[in-house]
Amino acid sequence: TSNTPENNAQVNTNTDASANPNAAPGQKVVIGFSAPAADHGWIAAITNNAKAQAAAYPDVEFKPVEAGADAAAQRAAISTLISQKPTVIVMLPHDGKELNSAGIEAMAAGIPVINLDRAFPSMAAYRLQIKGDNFGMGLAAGNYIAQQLKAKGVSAPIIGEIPGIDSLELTQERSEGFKNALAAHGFKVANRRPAEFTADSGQAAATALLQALPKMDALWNHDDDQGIGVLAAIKQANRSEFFMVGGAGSKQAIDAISADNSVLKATVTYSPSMASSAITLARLIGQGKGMSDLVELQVPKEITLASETITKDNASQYAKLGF
Amino acid sequence: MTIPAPRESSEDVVLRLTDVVKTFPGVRALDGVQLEVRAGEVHCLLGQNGAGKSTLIKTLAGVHHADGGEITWLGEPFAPATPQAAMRAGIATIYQELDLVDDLSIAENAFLGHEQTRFGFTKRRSTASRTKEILTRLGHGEIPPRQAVRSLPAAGKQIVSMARALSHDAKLIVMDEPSAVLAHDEVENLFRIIRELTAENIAVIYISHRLEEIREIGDRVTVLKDGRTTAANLPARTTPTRDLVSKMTGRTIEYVFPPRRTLEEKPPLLVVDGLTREHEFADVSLTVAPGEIVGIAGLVGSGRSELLETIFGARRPDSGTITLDGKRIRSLGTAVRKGMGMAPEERKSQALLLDEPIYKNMTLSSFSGFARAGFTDAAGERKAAERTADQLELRPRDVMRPVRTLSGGNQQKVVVGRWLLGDTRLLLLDEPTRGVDVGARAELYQVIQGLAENGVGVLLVSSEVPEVLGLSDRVLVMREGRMIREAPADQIDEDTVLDLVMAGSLMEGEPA
Amino acid sequence: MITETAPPEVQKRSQRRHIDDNVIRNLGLVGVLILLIVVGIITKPDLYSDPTWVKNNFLTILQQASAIGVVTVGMTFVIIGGGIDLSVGAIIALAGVWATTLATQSYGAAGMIFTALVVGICVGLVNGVLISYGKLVPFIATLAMLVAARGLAAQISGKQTQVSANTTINDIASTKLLGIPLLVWILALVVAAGWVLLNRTTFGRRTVAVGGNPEAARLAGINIKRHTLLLYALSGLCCGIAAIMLTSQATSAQAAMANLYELDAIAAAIIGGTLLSGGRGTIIGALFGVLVFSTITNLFAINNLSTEVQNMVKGGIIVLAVLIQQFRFRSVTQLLKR
Amino acid sequence: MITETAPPEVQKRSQRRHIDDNVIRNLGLVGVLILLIVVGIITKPDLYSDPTWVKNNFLTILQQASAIGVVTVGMTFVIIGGGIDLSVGAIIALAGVWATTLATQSYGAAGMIFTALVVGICVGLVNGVLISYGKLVPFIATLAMLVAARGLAAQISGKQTQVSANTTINDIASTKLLGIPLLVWILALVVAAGWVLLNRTTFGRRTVAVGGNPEAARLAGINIKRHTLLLYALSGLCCGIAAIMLTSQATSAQAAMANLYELDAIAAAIIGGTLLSGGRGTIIGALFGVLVFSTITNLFAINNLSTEVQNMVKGGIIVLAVLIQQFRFRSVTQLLKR
Ligand SMILES: Nc1ncnc2c1ncn2[C@@H]1O[C@H](COP(=O)(O)OP(=O)(O)OP(=O)(O)O)[C@@H](O)[C@H]1O
Ligand SMILES: Nc1ncnc2c1ncn2[C@@H]1O[C@H](COP(=O)(O)OP(=O)(O)OP(=O)(O)O)[C@@H](O)[C@H]1O
Ligand SMILES: O[C@@H]1[C@@H](O)[C@H](O)OC[C@H]1O
Ligand SMILES: [Mg+2]
Ligand SMILES: [Mg+2]
Repeated sequence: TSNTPENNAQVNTNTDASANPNAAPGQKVVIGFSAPAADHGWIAAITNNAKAQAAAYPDVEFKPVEAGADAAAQRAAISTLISQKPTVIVMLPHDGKELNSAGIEAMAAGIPVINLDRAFPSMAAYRLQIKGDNFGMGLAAGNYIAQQLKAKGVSAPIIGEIPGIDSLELTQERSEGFKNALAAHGFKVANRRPAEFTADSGQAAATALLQALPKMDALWNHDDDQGIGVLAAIKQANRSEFFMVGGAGSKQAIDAISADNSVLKATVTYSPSMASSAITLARLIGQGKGMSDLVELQVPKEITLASETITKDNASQYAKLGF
Repeated sequence: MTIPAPRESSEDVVLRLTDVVKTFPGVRALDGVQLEVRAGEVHCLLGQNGAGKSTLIKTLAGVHHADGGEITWLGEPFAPATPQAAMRAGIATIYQELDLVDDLSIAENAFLGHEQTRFGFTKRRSTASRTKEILTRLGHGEIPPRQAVRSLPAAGKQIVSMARALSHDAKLIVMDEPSAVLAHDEVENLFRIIRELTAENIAVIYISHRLEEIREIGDRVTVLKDGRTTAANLPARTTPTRDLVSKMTGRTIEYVFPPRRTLEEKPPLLVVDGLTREHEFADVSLTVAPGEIVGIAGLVGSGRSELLETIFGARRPDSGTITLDGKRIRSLGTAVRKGMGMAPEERKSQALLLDEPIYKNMTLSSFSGFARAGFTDAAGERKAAERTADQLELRPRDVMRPVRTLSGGNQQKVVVGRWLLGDTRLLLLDEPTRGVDVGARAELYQVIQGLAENGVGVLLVSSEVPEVLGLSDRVLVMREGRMIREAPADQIDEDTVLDLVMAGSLMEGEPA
Repeated sequence: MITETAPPEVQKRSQRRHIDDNVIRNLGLVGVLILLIVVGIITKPDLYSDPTWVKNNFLTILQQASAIGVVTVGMTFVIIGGGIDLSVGAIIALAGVWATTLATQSYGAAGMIFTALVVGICVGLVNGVLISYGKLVPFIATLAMLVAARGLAAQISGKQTQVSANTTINDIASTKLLGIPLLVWILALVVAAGWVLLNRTTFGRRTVAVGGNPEAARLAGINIKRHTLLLYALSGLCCGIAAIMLTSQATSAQAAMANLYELDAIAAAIIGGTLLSGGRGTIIGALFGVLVFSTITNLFAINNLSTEVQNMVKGGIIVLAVLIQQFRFRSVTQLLKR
Repeated sequence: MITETAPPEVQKRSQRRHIDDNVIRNLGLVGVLILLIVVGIITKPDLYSDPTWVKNNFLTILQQASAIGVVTVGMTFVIIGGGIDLSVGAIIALAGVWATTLATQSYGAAGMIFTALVVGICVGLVNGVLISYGKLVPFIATLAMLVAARGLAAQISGKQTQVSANTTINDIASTKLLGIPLLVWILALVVAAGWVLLNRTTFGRRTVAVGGNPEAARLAGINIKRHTLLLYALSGLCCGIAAIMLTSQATSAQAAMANLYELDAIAAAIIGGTLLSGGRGTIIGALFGVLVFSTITNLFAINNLSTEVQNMVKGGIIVLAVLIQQFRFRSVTQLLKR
């Protein structure tokens, strides 16, 4: 999110072989990597994390291919990648369903696929799926908001929601989770203005939302990057009667939460650190190793990160994880 | 070819062109032009369509740059780099294609490019009042300078073009076919202005295809043919027409109408009854028989074009009926299907696909007829077009050429030719010879008459009264949207028509 | 010298008519705006019963229209001049990103504003050179620029959202003058300047000439190439201004900002009566076009319409707006002709 | 009946000349294509030394061009006919989504194809009616449709990516005929049909006439309203075909699919020599335009350029391509005229 260069805390630097036998250099692994072109901070962080994690292993050769602007372009890029026969492929697809066939194609060519974040519907399309929990993220945000409101004794709260790009399935899942959590407490969303994961669109959506809800009790904004604009809009409208929950867990958001000087009181994580984990696990899969803390000899098939709720109380713990 | 040397090498020669050459890719538009213009004279340029007249004046105006030869202006070598340079040197030009901006006001058009400004802001009031002065001088003080040019009819636009030329402090004013869109009285007005200008010792280069005009206003004539001067400084009033025409065309064409035929009585082909369109024309009734040429005379703005377009189905009448061969015409589609054709007034904007080849333009209304199951028959179309091109003596005869490369007269032939291809039974012609040179004009007359001989009915609109009288079997006179007179062509003369058209109010009681 | 002969009447009716074309068109748009507000009142009477809210809402609509409004003014000039500028959104992104690099921010607000404006003008000049001297079709030249400028913006920003740490810049969006947001003042200023430039200066009159009849403009001695160049530079300048406005609103800039502004600006200009083929258009109309769009967004927001319904309805409203406008246009013109 | 007149020398020469304008334009594009491939060979000699890879790569380029190529054929007709269609991407999305609802899928492949085509044609007809009978500017009418159709597509799909369970449909993308992908055959077929339609049928002639000079076309008895309607329906049909092709490639459809296809298709058509103002254009040129874009993408992919660099370079290549084309165009024409 920020334009401050700094050390990347999202990378696993625990590569000391004495403490961690898996860290010992093994056979060489070529990791092909494909993710959509970054148009906002989270995706940019994904690519950066993957690259940095790969660089931390001397036995890993990182082969990123640009996935272009849409699913079709990414399919073409994957075809090119397959023909170059990497040991494993880590892929964050434009759309899991649209690239399912590309996953199958790679697996059929004998290349294990690590499906990152946006899920392939077919189990045959991946060796490992590691993703965030979109539904759970909405759930976490909803639960936090409900608890706070209950604690304040608000009975019929007015709740706003600013999702990201509305045509994406992940947005639908988040909103679904949010709705479910609120419904459990008898609450509902009063107004929902989608933005586009960018700060300027966040500002525009928030301005419209604030205008539509002259009084509000709580607001969930799905993405901390667009949240920069959302917070700006709130400030410009001079509003402070509500509290806000963010999404993803950017550095900027975590700092603001711990500083506690704005309406932003919490954020629910959806961390791009999953890209680092994907690289680490891809290496293990490539070398045929398992996760050393587990009994299983191989890496499991599915990992879903839990969406954690960062508040003022635990912000210090997460500070280094903000992207 | 011998060119008569200038009779006197007086100092009052303001402009002299020697061996000027200008080539466009593939065309040598000017191929050794000699021209000498004196202060205070009206020097006429004569030449067939495509002879290079417009190219010549554009070279003078700094629009084109000569590839060879020499131009002296006021005794100095002259090679204007831009139109602005030419204007600053004192040469103002009224171009053939109207060069106005529809959405600017009359005053803004008059001063476009040399706006009166203060710190980049236009001085609107003084621009308007100066324009008003010029318009008044042009005899049109009633035109409001702040009105948009868009709302003016063609004649009004021509006046604005003149106003623009006069807005410069010019020593030479070049006029490229200024009279083409003007009606008779407007031309008289134009001549009055020209005489005032020359009285102030301003030189005028005047281009027109109408020989009578050159006789009336011109002092000397220079003739161009194929980009070359074939005769220079002929006396405008006394040089016999035969000589002028042969210098222009290399042939001797009699500038006369084909002999009148005798018509047999036939039931009418077209019957128009009580046709009315608000603000355009009212209660017009007329008939055209097969093989008959009916001419409509009238002033510019009298609503003739609108009448033709309405008969053709291109405009919806408020009331009245149009019947062709007993069948009601209610739409343009039926009109065309039933054998009606129209050559509209504005060739370029209303009739031609300039970048398409001649043959496709000729078959624009009949290509479906050539087609089989929706597939066009290019070879068939080309053959037919070639036949028509022969019939019309189209030059060049090559039907693959884009129409854009043809001269005005030949473009007009293409438009007329279009309706020779289908089985057209009624042809509506709106100003068919506007901008067409003497030679081509005579050919067009032949074609029109030939059509009539083959049984085609022709309804002709022309602002040139002699043309209406010479070509038609029957003449209708229209004024302010009403038919005020109908007579067989041999029972009405030019003066009567002009009286009717202009001093029409005196004739109000006259039977229609 | 001046002889007054009875002139033939070449000129007849209605000199009012031309001016009215535009006025009536704009009236049509005002009608559409009123209609949208009426729908708002009917659907949300509770909100509209609070005068403070109504005032705020009005200012919000204007404020949200401000950046795109500025861009539309530039776009209107380009279109009247016979061109089109597909790169406006990309120029904003590039100018915004450039103005918010750490290096630029170190020069303070003035440095940031200066950078945004210069970047805007320079990109506009490149467009102009490609089009007037390189003879590229405007659509293609500015499309290429769209792609390239967003690419460069991504490169410069490292695909990160660049936060503005400059409070002067960030405060622009929240400052009010005489109760009216500064951003709205900027829009008003740009619109006024645009109006004067178009209607009261040689530059504006020549723009109409260049777009309406380039051949005539050339024959009148206007340097069409240079003028075209200036038009794109003007559009670039407007983008630079808009970049600052947006950066201030979002307190940040990034390569994907002002996404699809080109379509919005072109649509607003056309709805406002600008001819896509050039030679005709009005600044006031363009402003109304922008306001129609921003009022639609506002109406959707207060009614909490879902994106998909929003889009369907929006398509319908656009069609309706143009039809209403046409309808009024024709009938009133007819009336005047009587 | 048929008289064979010996054509004069002049005729032959000028006959060639007229046709050559287009041929030379296309030659220019072929030159650009070759240049792109040469750059590919220079930058990736290892890949290009493998004949199988080269063949496959060639087919991949064609395959990637297939859907957008089909859309561009329709777009070319619309533009030649004096219009523009901004809604193509949205129509594809709507047709694709509609064809992949569970209900439609239950009718099998034929039902899905039928649905996509009918949806495409119908939306095209609505565009056409708005433009020819509603007298809306094409830009605005199809922009409104863009917004509305994507909205409807989102509504129908519930914003979910709809997976196609139909193997017949899904197999289209992987089937080869005579070693050439079926999708490429479809493109070839559409291009051939488009060429014949434009150059050999009365429909094509009317299209050129309506776009080149609508008034002349009308006065020649052509029903321009009906023809305009048909042009948009044709574009809609092409979108329907493309929807099936894309659905098969992605084995799914969703409301955001074919994003910004309108810009790509318009750009390809213009680069291929179609005049944005109507009346002139070629199908083969449009195809080359599409191929240039898809070859650029391929070149970037094999060189693994980062997106931001890609975009910057792409902007440059587009400009260069048009310049090369113009340059060749002029100089060769000059040569031929000698
Ligand atoms: N810009 C141009 N490019 C190519 N050829 C041109 C151009 N302008 C004129 N020509 C050609 O030059 C020749 C002379 O044309 P010009 O317009 O000077 O004729 P003109 O004597 O004015 O004819 P008209 O009486 O029909 O106006 C014609 O063959 C014409 O086609
Ligand atoms: N000053 C004017 N302002 C607006 N419209 C005008 C003006 N003068 C004339 N008109 C319109 O022009 C039309 C007639 O013009 P037009 O010159 O086409 O008539 P015409 O008889 O066909 O003459 P021509 O045969 O020379 O074309 C009328 O409909 C009239 O409304
Ligand atoms: O692009 C998305 C990102 O912005 C969001 O915050 O998390 C999920 C990602 O896929
Ligand atoms: Mg001429
Ligand atoms: Mg007329």
